[in-house]
Amino acid sequence: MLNTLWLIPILPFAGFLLNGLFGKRLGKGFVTAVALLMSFGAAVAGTIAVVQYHAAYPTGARHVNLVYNWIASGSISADLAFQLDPLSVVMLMVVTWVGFLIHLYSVGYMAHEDGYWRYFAYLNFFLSEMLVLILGSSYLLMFVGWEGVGLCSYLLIGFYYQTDYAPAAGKKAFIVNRIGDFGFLIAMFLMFAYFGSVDFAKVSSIAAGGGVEQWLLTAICLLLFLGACGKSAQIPLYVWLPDAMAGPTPVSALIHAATMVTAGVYMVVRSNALYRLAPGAMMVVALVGALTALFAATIGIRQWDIKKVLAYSTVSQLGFMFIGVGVGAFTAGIFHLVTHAFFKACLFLGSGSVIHAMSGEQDMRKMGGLKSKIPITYWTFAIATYAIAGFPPFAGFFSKDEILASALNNPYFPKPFSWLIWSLGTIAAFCTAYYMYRLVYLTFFGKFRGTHDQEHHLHESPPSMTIPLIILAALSAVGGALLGWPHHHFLAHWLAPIFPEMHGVPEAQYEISPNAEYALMLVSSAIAVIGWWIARTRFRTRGLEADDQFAENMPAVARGMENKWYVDEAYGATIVRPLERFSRFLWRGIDALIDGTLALVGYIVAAIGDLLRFFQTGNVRNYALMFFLGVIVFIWVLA
Amino acid sequence: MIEFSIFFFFAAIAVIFAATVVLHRNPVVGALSLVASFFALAVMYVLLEAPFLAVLQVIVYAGAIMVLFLFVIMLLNLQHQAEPRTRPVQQFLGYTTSAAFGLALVYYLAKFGVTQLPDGPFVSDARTIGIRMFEAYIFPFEMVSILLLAAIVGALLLSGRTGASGETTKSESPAPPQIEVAP
Amino acid sequence: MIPTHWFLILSAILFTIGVCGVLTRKNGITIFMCIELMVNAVNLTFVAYARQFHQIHGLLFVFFVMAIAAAEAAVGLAIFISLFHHRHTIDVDEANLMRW
Amino acid sequence: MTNILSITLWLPIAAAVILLFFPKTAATAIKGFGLLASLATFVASLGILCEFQEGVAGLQLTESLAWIPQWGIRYALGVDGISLWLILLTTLLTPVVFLSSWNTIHKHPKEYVIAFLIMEAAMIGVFVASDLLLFYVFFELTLLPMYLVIGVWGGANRIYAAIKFFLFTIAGSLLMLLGIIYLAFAHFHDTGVLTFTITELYGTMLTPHAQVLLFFAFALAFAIKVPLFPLHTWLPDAHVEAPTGGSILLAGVMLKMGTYGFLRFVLPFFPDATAKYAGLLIALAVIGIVYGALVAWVQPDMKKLVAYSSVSHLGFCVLGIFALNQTSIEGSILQMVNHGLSTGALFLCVGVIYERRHTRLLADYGGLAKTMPVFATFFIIAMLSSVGLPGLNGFIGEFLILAGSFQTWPRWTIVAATGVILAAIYLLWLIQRVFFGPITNDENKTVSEIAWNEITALVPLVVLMVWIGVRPNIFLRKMTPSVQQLLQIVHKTDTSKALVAQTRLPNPTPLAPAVGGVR
Amino acid sequence: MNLTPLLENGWMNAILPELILSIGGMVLILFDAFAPKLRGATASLAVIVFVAAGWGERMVIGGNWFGGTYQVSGITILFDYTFLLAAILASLFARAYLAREGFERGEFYAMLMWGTVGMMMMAKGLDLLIVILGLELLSICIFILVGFHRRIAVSNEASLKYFLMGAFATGFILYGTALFYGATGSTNFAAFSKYFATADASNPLLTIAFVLMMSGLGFKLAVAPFHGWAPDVYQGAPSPVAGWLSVAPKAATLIALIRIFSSMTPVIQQASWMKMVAALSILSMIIGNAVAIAQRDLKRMLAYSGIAHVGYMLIALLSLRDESVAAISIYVITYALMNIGAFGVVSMLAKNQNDPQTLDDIAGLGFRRPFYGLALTICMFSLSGLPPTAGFIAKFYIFKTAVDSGHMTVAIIGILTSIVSVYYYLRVVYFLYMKEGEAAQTEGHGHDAVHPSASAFRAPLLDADIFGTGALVISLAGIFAIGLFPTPLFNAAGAAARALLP
Repeated sequence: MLNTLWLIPILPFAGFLLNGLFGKRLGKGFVTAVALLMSFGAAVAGTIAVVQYHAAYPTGARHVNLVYNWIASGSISADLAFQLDPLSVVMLMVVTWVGFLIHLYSVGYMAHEDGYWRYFAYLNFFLSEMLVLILGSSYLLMFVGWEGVGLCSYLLIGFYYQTDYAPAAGKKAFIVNRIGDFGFLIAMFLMFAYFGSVDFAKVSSIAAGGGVEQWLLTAICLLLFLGACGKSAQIPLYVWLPDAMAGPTPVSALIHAATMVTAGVYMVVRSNALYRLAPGAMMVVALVGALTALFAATIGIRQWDIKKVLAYSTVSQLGFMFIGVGVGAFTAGIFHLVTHAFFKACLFLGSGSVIHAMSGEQDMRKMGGLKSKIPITYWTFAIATYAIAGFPPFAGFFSKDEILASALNNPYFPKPFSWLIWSLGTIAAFCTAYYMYRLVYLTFFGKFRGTHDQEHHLHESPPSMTIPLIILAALSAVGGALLGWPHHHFLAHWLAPIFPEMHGVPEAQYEISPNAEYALMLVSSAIAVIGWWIARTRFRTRGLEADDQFAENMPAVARGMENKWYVDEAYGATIVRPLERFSRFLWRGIDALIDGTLALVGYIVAAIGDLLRFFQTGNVRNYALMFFLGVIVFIWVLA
Repeated sequence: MIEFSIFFFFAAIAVIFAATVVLHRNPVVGALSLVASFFALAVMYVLLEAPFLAVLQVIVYAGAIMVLFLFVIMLLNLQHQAEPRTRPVQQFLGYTTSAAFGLALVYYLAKFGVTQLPDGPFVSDARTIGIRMFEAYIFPFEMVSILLLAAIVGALLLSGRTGASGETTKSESPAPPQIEVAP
Repeated sequence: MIPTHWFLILSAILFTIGVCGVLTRKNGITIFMCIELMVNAVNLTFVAYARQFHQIHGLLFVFFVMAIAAAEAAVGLAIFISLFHHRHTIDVDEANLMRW
Repeated sequence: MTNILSITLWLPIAAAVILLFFPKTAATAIKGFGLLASLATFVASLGILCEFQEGVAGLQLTESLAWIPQWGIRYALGVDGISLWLILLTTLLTPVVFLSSWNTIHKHPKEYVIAFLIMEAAMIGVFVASDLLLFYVFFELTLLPMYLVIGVWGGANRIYAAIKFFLFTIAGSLLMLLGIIYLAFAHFHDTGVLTFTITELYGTMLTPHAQVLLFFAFALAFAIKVPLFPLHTWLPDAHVEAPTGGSILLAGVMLKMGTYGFLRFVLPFFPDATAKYAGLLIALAVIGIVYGALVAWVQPDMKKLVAYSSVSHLGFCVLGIFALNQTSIEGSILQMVNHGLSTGALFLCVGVIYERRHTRLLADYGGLAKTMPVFATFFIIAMLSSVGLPGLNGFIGEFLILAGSFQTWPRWTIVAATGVILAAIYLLWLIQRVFFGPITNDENKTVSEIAWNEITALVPLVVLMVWIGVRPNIFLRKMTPSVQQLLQIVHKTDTSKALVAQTRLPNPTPLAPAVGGVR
Repeated sequence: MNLTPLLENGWMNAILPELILSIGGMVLILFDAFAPKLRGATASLAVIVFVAAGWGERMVIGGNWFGGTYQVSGITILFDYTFLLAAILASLFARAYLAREGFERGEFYAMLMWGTVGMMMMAKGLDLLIVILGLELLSICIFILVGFHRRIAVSNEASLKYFLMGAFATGFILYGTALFYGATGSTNFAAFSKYFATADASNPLLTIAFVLMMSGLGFKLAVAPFHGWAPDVYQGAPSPVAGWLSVAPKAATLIALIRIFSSMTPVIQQASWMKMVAALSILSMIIGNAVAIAQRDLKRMLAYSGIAHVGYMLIALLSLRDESVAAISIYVITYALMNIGAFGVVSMLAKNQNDPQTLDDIAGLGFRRPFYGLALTICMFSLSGLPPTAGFIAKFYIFKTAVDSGHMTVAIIGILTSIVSVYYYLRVVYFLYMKEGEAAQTEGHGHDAVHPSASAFRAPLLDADIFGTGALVISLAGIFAIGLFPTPLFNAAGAAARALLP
């Protein structure tokens, strides 16, 4: 398996081709079989590969499987090669297995949709591209996957293409991602220009070797981070993710929560050698992460669309991950990535189950009291909520706590800055607990607020949907403790080989004094509990009234939160529309000016012709005079 | 001295009658003035020791060509047609430019024209001319015959009435549609 | 002996008068007469130079010019007659069917 | 077969001559014959590919006959890595054109087919000519059929477009003609040999002044053809008014005659002037990239949108050429092919729906993915290729161009890279407007799905898009030696060597010259 | 009295073509007078005579004749062929025209023949006397040919204009000749050469003489500003005549000019008389091309384009080298093929002479009359100098000569005006193929596909007179032959030119 790593992405790709070309004709059974088989195959193949890898490289060295030399031109050379190293392994496991679960879930969820074959084709395609992203051995190949998942995201968001909003949301996602990709591209150009390669190992060994200019490292890191901002929905490019909820819910779970959006975090961790050498860039990463975490959380507080709440929570949690990688706690970042994949996938799938039960209704104001109607959904959802809110000993507690602890104790930044990051993160964590419980209480408690029809149709989801929920809930519950018990940190141990030793740079897995750590754990738990308590008091019984009250008390804030702080509008007013006006000006103005100038030349020539034409009076005496004048002038000039 | 007086007298005649051609509005008067002017030129040829040419001038020009002119004028009954004065710009430019041209020409001719005359007589009688003509100039001379033939044929052709010989009656109805635009 | 350039000047004057007539008259036949005047002026020049050089060539040239003038006169007058048939005038200003 | 180039070149013309004797009314026979002839030409051009020797820098498969010996003009043909793929692109796109217009040309089919065959021959001629004057003859010869194609089979405003197209191009090329003559005579006075053979003219010593003038004479002609920014206004009109086939060949091949001209003539003939004015050309190219993209974005007419996108994409090609390094030039050549494929396919697709709905306004469409799913798939693939999605051809070209030019002109390259973003904006907008959303116009509900001939035309393009995207080395490998040789010629002079050696990046680190170019 | 005419041995061989043509003209007139029933055959007869003259060219003996006043050499033979080609094309086109107008008369062809004789004299004369005689013979014939269509006013008016201007210009030429005679004591080119080898370049009288002569010849060339007559005359003249008139006399005048110029070196350069030529060239190119844009009458347009073309030819004349002579001869031959061809199509498409041949009249003709449309298109492309037609080769040669001899400014102006010219030539093509004509609309054009029989019965090549079609085929074949394989012609012209210039 190790020398046929390319099989892992190829399997789902084959599924894509099969379903895409023949799925429509061969029917649902075929589509389901192919899709599940291929995703499961990828997961199994991946697992085998991981096992073999661990056996072959107990020290966690990098394994590369060269397929062929992809591009070679002048000083540019890039291989099509897949690699396995501890980081890839983590990602591979998360992506393939969570991916498979969501495929499974989709079988039930999408059963009655029109473009069933199309959906699974796209989903397989996504899986394959995501695997390219995480298995690629160079930035270029990562970029291939990076853009590929962007395309799948575009296609899947726009799955309901006959609506107005879905394709628009897909387009927005693609374009915003492209802005990030622009940064990624330039970063690669810099690497090619100065390092001569974009291979991960080469780049990181060159950087680790020292002597690389600071500005160059900072530039590369910031540009890569721009890419990460796009893909992982960080300020200022986060705007696409909430809109992306227009796609089917499993897609939101897989792409926009568990896997694709975390690619940015993966990339930063992948580039840890560069980042650790560029503390300025790390500062930016941490700050952007912290701000995003808080900013998105505040918006999440006052959304009614169940998926929108989860979307903002995703943005917020991604912010946490960036705090983690930004403060140099790369392990913590990955840790949170993994736990987040578990609980956020569970939450999204749970919300999908709710929506399924509600016959497609997504507005929480129409829900309420679902706890008894769909118990499995409720319980899995509740566990995942504990996890995201950071209740010990659920998964999110460990990862989030580790991030916040590292933020406060990191060896890179001055203390005030660390405090700032920490406090922003802590407030965001509080908000998280608050809005998540608001969601739970509005959805599952109180009275049912929907129509009679909806109430009549309420039902628990089929097993193909609940089984993934249960598995994910279980992982959300225990995943954190298994992977990252403080000071017995499995993940940290596993990932250690990917952080090269560098002279004069702090350790990637720096120690935090146990005292400080336990104190902070306490603070985190308290924050989660307080968040839960406030939400409970407000929403458990009063439901929507609490929201109304909030709007009465603080109308401006409420309206701001409701309208996502008017960021989309601001972008529209400051960037999109001026640019459009400018383009129109170019078209109607500059183009017309060029054409006009040339037309003017033409007209002048024609006018000269027309003017000279009137010397041709038809009168022979005039011709004679013209003749004679010519003679005179020539005599005058020449003689 | 006598030569000079003759020259000036006839030069004056030539110029005055030439001017009359230009200035007088009756074509008949113009034609007759031109004849007079040509006579004066014939005298000049005599002064220039070319008597044969002088005779030719009188016979061909004054005698034949100008008679032809007069004939046409009479034929077309133009002798009463006085032309109206119009097109002032054309007239003005015509006078001024030709005046400038004439002045320049006279100036340069006076300044750069030859002054030294060779000695000895200039043999230019009919015999000499004839011999030269039929010896060295035989080819152009023959070609002049073609020229004149062409002129005669052309004159016949152009002045003939429409529908005269050579033109079929078909021509009265315009444009037989032999070549037409295909549908 | 009269100096040659006197004749030349006379011929220049006559030529100029001819040109002037061509430019200022409207009667086609008069214009043509002016052209004849120009040609005669040229003849005078030729003859003057012929005497200057004691060369018979100039005189023969004049002979040919006369032939040319005769031929032109024949054709030209035919054209005028034809013109008159078409328009009942020989005012050249009227002949402006084609212009611009 | 040593005269495979001649065979490829004259096959279409022979077919056109034979076609003259077909009765006007036998439309199917005429089209079928045209298609067969173009396919035969394609097969012949595959012969070129087979005969082509990899790793040889200079012209191959050369043929040389005296044509006008008095002037040293030869019927000299040859192919190298720079022209090879462009020839194949030409021969590939012509059958595509015939296929795509199988059912759409009702007016004068005979003349249509003849015009396209002659155009094909002329375009092949442009790429295979290794005599400057022969090149010029073919360069001009392409204009006549294209003029007729636009003018006769074009849209409503076709006359304006056709004449504009013709005048723009001829204005440039006539000045170039003067330049060609001047160059030949400069060489003549230098060496005493009057020749127009390109390889012999390389290295002609020119005074700096003359070199600059000639540079601009040539560059103007090619810049109009490409078209480069301020001279681009003929392109949208010509594309919009041309029939589908005309647009495909115009965008697919004809524009490349400009970029090809830069590579083949401007760079090696005038290395000093190139070095001196590369910045200007790069600036124009980059402005064109951004400008074309922005203007494309606000077009209400989809053909115009694609046309302006060509301005943007060709800007990349010119950028790559004048960045003057191996990577960027190889990328540029590849991008010429890519653009031919992707924009050709886009125009074909636009033509497909235009034939069904007779409107090109975006506002008249919407929701077509419902009625024409297969077609939508093709369109989206073509769009993605054009956007530069990795895995498809467009990415390779753009990436190589940008990566290469970044080494010499980093600032401009960064600006140019925004074109990648903008491409996504306007092309996705196009897709969304045409295919997605609810069907608002009732006519769109009954549109028939794409027909067999159109699918047949599109499939090879799509296959190639993927192929180039996945295995670009197959294509790059063949051009490498030729580009290396070209760069040697260009860098021979001191000034340009200095320019390229010192990259424009501030403070190159000790690692800067690290070249990972291991093949 | 013992006359010994200056007739060298074999003189008849030297002027065999002239003799054939002169006598042929007379025979035709007699034929016309005595066998009026057989008028339909005059055209064929005329073509036979022209071909015979061409055959006669093969037997001419080179050298200087008639006491060094008449030169027969390669270049004169080349030009003779050009004149004959022009005349043959004109005759072929004229047949249908004359038949249509009811004017089938031998005189027409006789005039063509004598005019050709006149041109041959201009080309061969080594004495201004011969040149002027030839010029006059040509002029007389043109007066008659232009006015040949007596019935209609425009033809007569054209004749009048050409006559008055021609006679006026003759006056200037003669005066210039007289002044040169006064300076050199001769009108012979050999004497000129001797004189100008040592002449004082600053003598203003010489300059005046040059200006006068150049303007007179400029009239014949129809260069601006001596071009006034050209559009009117071309428009009014019968179309075949106009085509011939636009080419042959210009060719003859150019060869005469080359002789005159070469006899005047080096003064002609020292005295910067070439500036006048350059000015004429530039003015012609600008005025010709600019005004042609404003024309809608095809013949007028071609007239203005002709003015411009002479401008191009004069570019080559700026440098007196064998290259330039060869360039001019190539251009002239090419121009004969394409311009007479274009006029021929115009003539064949006309319903009758009174119809103005405007662009609208040919709208949509390209598809209705495919062969004529194609022919006119090719002529237009050739006129605009696009490869692979002869026009390109010719123009290329001109510009090559200009660049080679350093006349870059004029060359650039030439190129720029060429761009302008492309516009109006293309407009013809546009009307031919891209515009639906009125006739077509009323006749329901576009039903070709619906009623295939209508067009299927009509073989495109045979729907008109065989003569005109044959002439067009000759034109097109020539255009492509020169455009694709100019080498033989270059060889001939080059050799001829080297022989002409010392």
